[in-house]
Amino acid sequence: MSKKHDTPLLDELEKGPFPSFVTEMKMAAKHSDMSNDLLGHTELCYKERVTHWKHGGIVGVRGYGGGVIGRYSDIPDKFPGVAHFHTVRVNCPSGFYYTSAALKEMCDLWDQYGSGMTNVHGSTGDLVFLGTKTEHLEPFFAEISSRGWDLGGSGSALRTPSCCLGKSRCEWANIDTMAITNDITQHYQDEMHRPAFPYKFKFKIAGCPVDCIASIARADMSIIGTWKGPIRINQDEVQNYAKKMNIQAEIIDMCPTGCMAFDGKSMKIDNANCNRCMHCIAKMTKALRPGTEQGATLLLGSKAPIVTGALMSWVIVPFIKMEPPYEEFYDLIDKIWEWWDEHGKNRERIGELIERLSFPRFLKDVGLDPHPAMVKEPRRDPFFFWDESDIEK
Amino acid sequence: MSKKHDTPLLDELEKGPFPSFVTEMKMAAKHSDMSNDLLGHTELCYKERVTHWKHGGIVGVRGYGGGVIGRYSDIPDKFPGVAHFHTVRVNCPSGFYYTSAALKEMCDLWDQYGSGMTNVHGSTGDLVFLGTKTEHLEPFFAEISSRGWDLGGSGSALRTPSCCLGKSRCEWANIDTMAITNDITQHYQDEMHRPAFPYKFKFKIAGCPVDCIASIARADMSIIGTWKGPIRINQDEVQNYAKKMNIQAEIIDMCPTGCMAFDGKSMKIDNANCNRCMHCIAKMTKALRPGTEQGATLLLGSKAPIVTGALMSWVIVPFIKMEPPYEEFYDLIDKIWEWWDEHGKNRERIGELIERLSFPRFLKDVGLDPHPAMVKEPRRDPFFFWDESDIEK
Amino acid sequence: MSLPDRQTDIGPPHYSKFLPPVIAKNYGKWLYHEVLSAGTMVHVSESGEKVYTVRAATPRLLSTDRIREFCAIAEKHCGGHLRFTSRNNVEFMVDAESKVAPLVKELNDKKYMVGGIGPRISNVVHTQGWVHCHSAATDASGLVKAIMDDVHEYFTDKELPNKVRIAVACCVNMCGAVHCSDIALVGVHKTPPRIDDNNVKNFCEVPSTISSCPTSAISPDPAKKSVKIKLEKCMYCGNCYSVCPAMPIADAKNDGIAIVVGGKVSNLRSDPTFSKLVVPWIPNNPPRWPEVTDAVQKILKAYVAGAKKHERVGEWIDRIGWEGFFRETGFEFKYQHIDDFTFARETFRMAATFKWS
Amino acid sequence: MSLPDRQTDIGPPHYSKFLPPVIAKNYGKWLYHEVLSAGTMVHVSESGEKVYTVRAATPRLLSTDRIREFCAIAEKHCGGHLRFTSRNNVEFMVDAESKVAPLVKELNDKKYMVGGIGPRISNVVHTQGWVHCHSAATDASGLVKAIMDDVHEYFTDKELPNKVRIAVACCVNMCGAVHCSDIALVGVHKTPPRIDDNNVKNFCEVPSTISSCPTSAISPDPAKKSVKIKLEKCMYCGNCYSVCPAMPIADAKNDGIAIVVGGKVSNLRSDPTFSKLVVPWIPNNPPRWPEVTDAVQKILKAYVAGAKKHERVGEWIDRIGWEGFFRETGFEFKYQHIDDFTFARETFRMAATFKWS
Ligand code: SRM
Ligand code: SRM
Ligand code: SRM
Ligand code: SRM
Ligand code: SF4
Ligand code: SF4
Ligand code: SF4
Ligand code: SF4
Ligand code: SF4
Ligand code: SF4
Ligand code: SF4
Ligand code: SF4
Repeated sequence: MSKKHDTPLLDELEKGPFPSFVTEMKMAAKHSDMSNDLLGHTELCYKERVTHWKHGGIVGVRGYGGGVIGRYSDIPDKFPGVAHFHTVRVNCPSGFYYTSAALKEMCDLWDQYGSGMTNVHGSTGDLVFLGTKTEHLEPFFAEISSRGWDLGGSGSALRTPSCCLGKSRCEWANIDTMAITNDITQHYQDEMHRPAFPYKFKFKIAGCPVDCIASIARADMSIIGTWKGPIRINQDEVQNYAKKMNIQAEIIDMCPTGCMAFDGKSMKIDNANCNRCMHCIAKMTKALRPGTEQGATLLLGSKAPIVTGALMSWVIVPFIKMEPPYEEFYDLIDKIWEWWDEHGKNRERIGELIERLSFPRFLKDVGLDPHPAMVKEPRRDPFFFWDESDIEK
Repeated sequence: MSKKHDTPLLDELEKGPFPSFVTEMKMAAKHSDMSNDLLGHTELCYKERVTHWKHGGIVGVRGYGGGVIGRYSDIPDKFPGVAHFHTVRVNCPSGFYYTSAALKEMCDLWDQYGSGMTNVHGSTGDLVFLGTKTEHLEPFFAEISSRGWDLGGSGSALRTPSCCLGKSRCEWANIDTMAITNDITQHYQDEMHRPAFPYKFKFKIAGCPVDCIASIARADMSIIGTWKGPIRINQDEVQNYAKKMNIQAEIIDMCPTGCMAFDGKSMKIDNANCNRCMHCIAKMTKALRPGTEQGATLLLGSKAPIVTGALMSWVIVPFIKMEPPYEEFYDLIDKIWEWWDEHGKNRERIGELIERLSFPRFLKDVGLDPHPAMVKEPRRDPFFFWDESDIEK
Repeated sequence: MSLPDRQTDIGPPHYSKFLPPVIAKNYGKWLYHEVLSAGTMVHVSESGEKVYTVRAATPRLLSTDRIREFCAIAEKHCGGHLRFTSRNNVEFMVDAESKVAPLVKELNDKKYMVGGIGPRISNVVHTQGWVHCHSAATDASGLVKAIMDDVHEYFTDKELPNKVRIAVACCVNMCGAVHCSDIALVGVHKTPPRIDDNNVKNFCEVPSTISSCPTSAISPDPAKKSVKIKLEKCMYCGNCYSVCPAMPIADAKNDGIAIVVGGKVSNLRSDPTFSKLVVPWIPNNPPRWPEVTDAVQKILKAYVAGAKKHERVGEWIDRIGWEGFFRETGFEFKYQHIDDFTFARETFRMAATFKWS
Repeated sequence: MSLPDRQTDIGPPHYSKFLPPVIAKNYGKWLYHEVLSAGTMVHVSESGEKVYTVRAATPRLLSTDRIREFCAIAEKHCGGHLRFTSRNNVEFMVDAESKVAPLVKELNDKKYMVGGIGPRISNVVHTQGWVHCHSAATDASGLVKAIMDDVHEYFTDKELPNKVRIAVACCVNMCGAVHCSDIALVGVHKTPPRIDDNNVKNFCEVPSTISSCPTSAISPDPAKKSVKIKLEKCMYCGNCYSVCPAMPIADAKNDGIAIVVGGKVSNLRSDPTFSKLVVPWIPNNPPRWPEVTDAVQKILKAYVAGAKKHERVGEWIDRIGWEGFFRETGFEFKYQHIDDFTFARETFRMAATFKWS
């Protein structure tokens, strides 16, 4: 298609070394009227310094309660191409690996049914197809689902789980993040596609406490690989590192628990005091490796700051083996969701609910024993509850 | 008087090396019926594992709204000597220094008008005379006030200010704690004796951040001596310490800001990064001394945990010279009290009020500028208020 | 043309279909890795096999043609395999050292920015902005472009004391990872929502609108079958607007950008940390937001000058104190920096220990 | 006998009247001090003059005869001067080294416990208890006596890694410095107040009683002109009883003692810190509370075994982690340890970093 709108402000954003989203929009605009109008619409937002999108209505595909975000322009007459401009969240494959064949097929379909613009990926991890009309949703879905793809989550549902690449290319993975992510996704298809929760629920799975998927900050449940027992040390490699780095300053002095020692010859770790922060391992990867008894820590509750401040996930299960068929894990998740369903208010995340009803109560109700790993420190005030059974009559 | 009650449980508490309060009660019981009954009364509490004191009614001396805590037994028939058992809070001299002449005079009066039992001192710092009848309050007060003593605070009033011994015997005092305490006490006699605040208000004054009076934990206003500029170093004495202690391990490595260095010969301090914690000075007192530009940090708000958890005082004025006539200081206190009077609910401490109405609002209302020293860290959420004047129309 | 039979609840394709052979073979067997340059690294397996990764930046908002171009590169060099990272970079993997240089050359020739590996600035996690969201107080993609142009050397070349994670969210819903980033920008409002009484009556549920407000600023206005806002209680969070579209809060003159810094999610050395406010408001100044890029540079400069090797931004600040941070950067400390909400009590300086600035 | 003329608002006597001459002369001129023994130290002035301090324990609850005995000692050795410390010890000061030994000898002969200076346990800050307070859930003086008998060697002789401040409060009003002490005991209730409807009607103001409750457990009972308590909301704080005497909360069988540890007020090394709960409840077992003294010993033993020189209890715990503390002491970690009130959110372990126990 030929250029429809002047975009002097956006054009400024084609300058400079970093790849430009404006260039992308212009590329798409070459075959898409929608993207052509998206350019003009965005230029106007830039000019007026305000968004021109309306609150989205509910649109979607048959049988699904989510996966599509409805979006409408508030000036459809001026920009008919984006009068409707819904996004389709396609569930990514675990680990974000693709083949060109698969991607090209999706691109062709999107050029046919959508704007030709995408987000690879959305913050949650979906392969986001950005901008289509209501009437194209159903056919696009038929095309992609028949080719083995499915929608991700939106609304008050399980959202698309995502993970770091884990064992596929990382030497520190304590759990098989990609296998776990895929299993959870398949296990809970219904919870993902038919919103029935009080609010959204996200899983993110990291292979180790480096947390390359930022799970602790933005997943209602964060599954973080970890280990028990001693860090494996290759003393020869320690010697090699000693030649290129200042082990004392960069490793020993930076160990947060002060549990390491290096006498110039061999490295010692007081493993009982190591908190598995990963610093030494990350900076001396040839010399140090996680221990061999591997599993995960489960943390619950993170979310963005609306409305009383952000939460990070906190420990609810210090250690769990994460191996198929993940029975213990799924049992726990089911209990947690049941509890949340029963007590949660509309638009109340699990972390907020626990805060409201209390963490001890949550633990009792879902059957978890208290453990010092769950808290940074015990309570400081002397106000605490007792059960009937604790009282002398 | 002869023994009136058997006290088998209390007698157990006369055993062992630490001086026994039971022995004290028995000593007093020798001339006091009240103390004799106090022994029996206390024994009963021990036996039944429960207190036998009733909620105190309001008693006091003419013209004063405080200084006396009313106390009544809930079994006066059994223990008539403690049917009334009020305590008289006498304002201690700053620094808790006494002469034997003064103390003996007070003791004689107390034997005459009270139980012969005291607390030296109460937690707030009063010289507490423990246990007398309502009719003895007035004469006891006449006797002591004519000899130069006065009552301390109780109820919703200014409480007796107290301090560490400061310059009288400590090399680290940055302010004259005893002079300041005395001045505040005299300046605010009316506020101490005629309760007109929403709740209690306490001052505690420490000569340096060692805080030997625990001001930061239990004073609505904590005045803590501090300095600007470099710590004074006597390098010869550093050398002497090097002979008897491991300066690296005990000082350099324990400096919380990592701002010290010792090369075996001389000690260096990066004073811009020192937070004046006092560790190095306290452990090397011959070698290190606070800087010479001395004054105080004012902190506001500490209190016990009732009802939403304890508060420690926090910084509201990073640095103030505390020199007579303390005008700037008194001006600020007056403003703070005015604000508290205006907005505080009944039984709301100043710290709780600030928490309720917000710290920024407090600062604006009393005319203090925001300063990073007031917070450990800036807020983490993006929710903050603006004034009309900050808005573009 | 008839559509194929739709399937439901099949979930995503299994990842095993997409793994490059060298990855599939050495899955779970990696021993160590080495960073070879700003944009290349090698992972070595127990088996002795190696995988070389080449990383390039993307703007995340991609046209299908761009994806096709990535596919073409992957086909030419990597047997048709490619992946994207959790920060929206694209990665091409090859199984022999000799294949790296041609791949990098092609990427460079095509003007891709190769880099982002090691102690550097990687891509910016961000959100929809004016390109797609009704809630946006600023644009995300434009801010990202302006910032990355400005700091691109730290992506393609120069090292920093440690990784610096930058994030952008276009409103306080914070769909990016702003709340735990080294440096993050968030679009904020400064004025309360405006109530369209007629639309409230017709389109909104009054009780849920009222209960959406974290500060209880909203109360019913029964006469108008609408709601009213106690203006001095409103902290412009926009949550009511999320629930009730008849309360628009966008305000071209007063919307702007706040900067928060010092957050992280990794557990290395120090625990994961929330970002803290350092600049409460910068006006929206598209297309290149110069005041914002300046502020980001100020932070980076102070960090580079002050931090020890391996210290993240927040760890550096922790060591020098926030008063040290304000001193080093020259940002003004304002009333807005002082918490007056959920965490207020825990942020007050309950100690006599602070540094003179 | 007629009374003297009363005076009002004269305040306390000026301290200058009470200062020993060597103190008055060298006021503000002290240069340094040295600890000479567990109970003696010397301060040296710019002028070269010295003051020797001898410290002895008192039970704080003193009879007038005891004070007279202190006065006699002061007259004999110190020109009639003496002082008390902020932790209720008595101090005698002399201006020459030769005067120290006779003074110490007399104190020892009279069975006073000389000590408490330096890295040791000093006297216990405490409160009224059953001896005088209506609010007490335990006795204070008896607990202090039992504990100090048990740890007296750390007062008179043995050193610890640093000072250990012990405090006792007989109820959660915490008139002691319990909330910021190395080791502290606080009397706690475990059952809700019992309402005497008749007395509530007659003696209490219903609205202020209701508003006194931090958990909103109290509501009006209009029929009885009294109040009622939602039992599951009551956390037994007793604040309602402070406001309304008709709601007694003392309960002989269920009142007991909680132990909190790791607090401090000094700014040295680490900021002032609140004490944290380690044992939620130990039954009241007067006269010697053996379960309490055992628990205190456990804490002290673990501290002595584990702490580095100069580390306070809380600093040691900070280094080994609370999970380390529970491991080293063997105390059971219970639901009660997990905060569910004001600070709850800040205490959750928002990190994957903890130690195995
Ligand atoms: C598309 C995406 C941003 C992006 O550009 O990548 C996005 C976009 C929206 N988010 Fe989000 N969120 C996206 C990831 C996130 C994340 C990050 C994550 O999932 O890792 C968060 C923070 C973590 C969290 O869940 O708290 C996030 C926290 C929110 C919130 C705040 C929720 C809360 O409980 O605090 C809202 C508000 C709401 O739900 O009403 C929200 C709401 C929205 C809505 C639906 C706006 C609305 O109120 O209707 C946005 C639709 C924009 C649009 O035009 O498409 N979005 N949102 C991300 C989803 C793409 C994907 O599926 O891959
Ligand atoms: C590819 C990717 C995982 C994925 O599944 O996509 C990844 C891959 C690696 N990360 Fe990461 N990290 C990736 C996102 C993250 C994230 C998440 C994020 O940024 O949202 C984090 C947490 C950031 C934070 O704390 O805020 C992250 C924090 C780290 C760290 C910790 C740095 C630190 O000291 O705090 C390391 C260890 C290191 O650098 O020594 C690390 C190390 C690594 C290693 C060396 C792991 C390995 O042995 O393979 C990988 C290459 C490092 C590199 O790029 O420098 N990775 N890494 C992600 C690449 C994103 C990108 O395009 O830049
Ligand atoms: C006598 C003394 C304890 C002692 O044995 O030393 C004491 C005794 C009482 N205190 Fe206290 N407080 C005493 C110092 C403290 C301290 C410590 C301090 O001042 O340094 C605190 C903690 C700091 C603070 O102010 O928060 C303290 C916090 C309380 C509280 C809780 C106040 C709060 O806002 O959290 C109450 C409850 C109340 O006011 O209703 C209280 C109430 C009481 C009452 C009046 C009980 C009542 O509710 O009526 C006690 C009278 C006991 C009696 O029988 O004499 N007392 N009280 C202390 C005063 C002696 C003196 O004047 O020197
Ligand atoms: C006499 C007294 C002040 C007074 O006006 O009465 C005092 C006097 C001294 N204190 Fe103190 N402190 C006194 C209560 C305190 C308190 C308050 C309290 O316990 O309620 C504290 C804070 C405790 C806390 O943090 O919880 C206190 C924490 C210190 C410290 C800090 C120790 C640390 O490393 O945390 C020092 C420095 C040191 O010991 O190296 C210190 C040092 C000193 C020095 C050496 C100061 C000096 O140069 O003269 C004095 C003798 C030390 C000694 O006794 O070992 N003094 N000292 C108090 C004696 C109480 C007692 O009978 O034991
Ligand atoms: S989180 Fe751990 S396992 Fe996963 S990619 Fe990062 S370093 Fe590797
Ligand atoms: S993993 Fe962290 S805590 Fe453990 S030894 Fe290494 S640096 Fe220390
Ligand atoms: S607070 Fe400081 S000045 Fe006061 S006695 Fe303690 S160490 Fe000395
Ligand atoms: S006072 Fe504290 S912070 Fe300052 S140099 Fe000494 S030990 Fe370090
Ligand atoms: S951060 Fe706000 S404006 Fe940006 S995409 Fe998310 S909801 Fe929309
Ligand atoms: S913007 Fe936020 S604070 Fe303001 S009225 Fe709406 S919900 Fe309440
Ligand atoms: S702590 Fe409680 S019981 Fe003890 S004196 Fe204070 S108010 Fe009374
Ligand atoms: S004891 Fe405390 S929590 Fe219980 S009803 Fe009374 S005030 Fe409320």
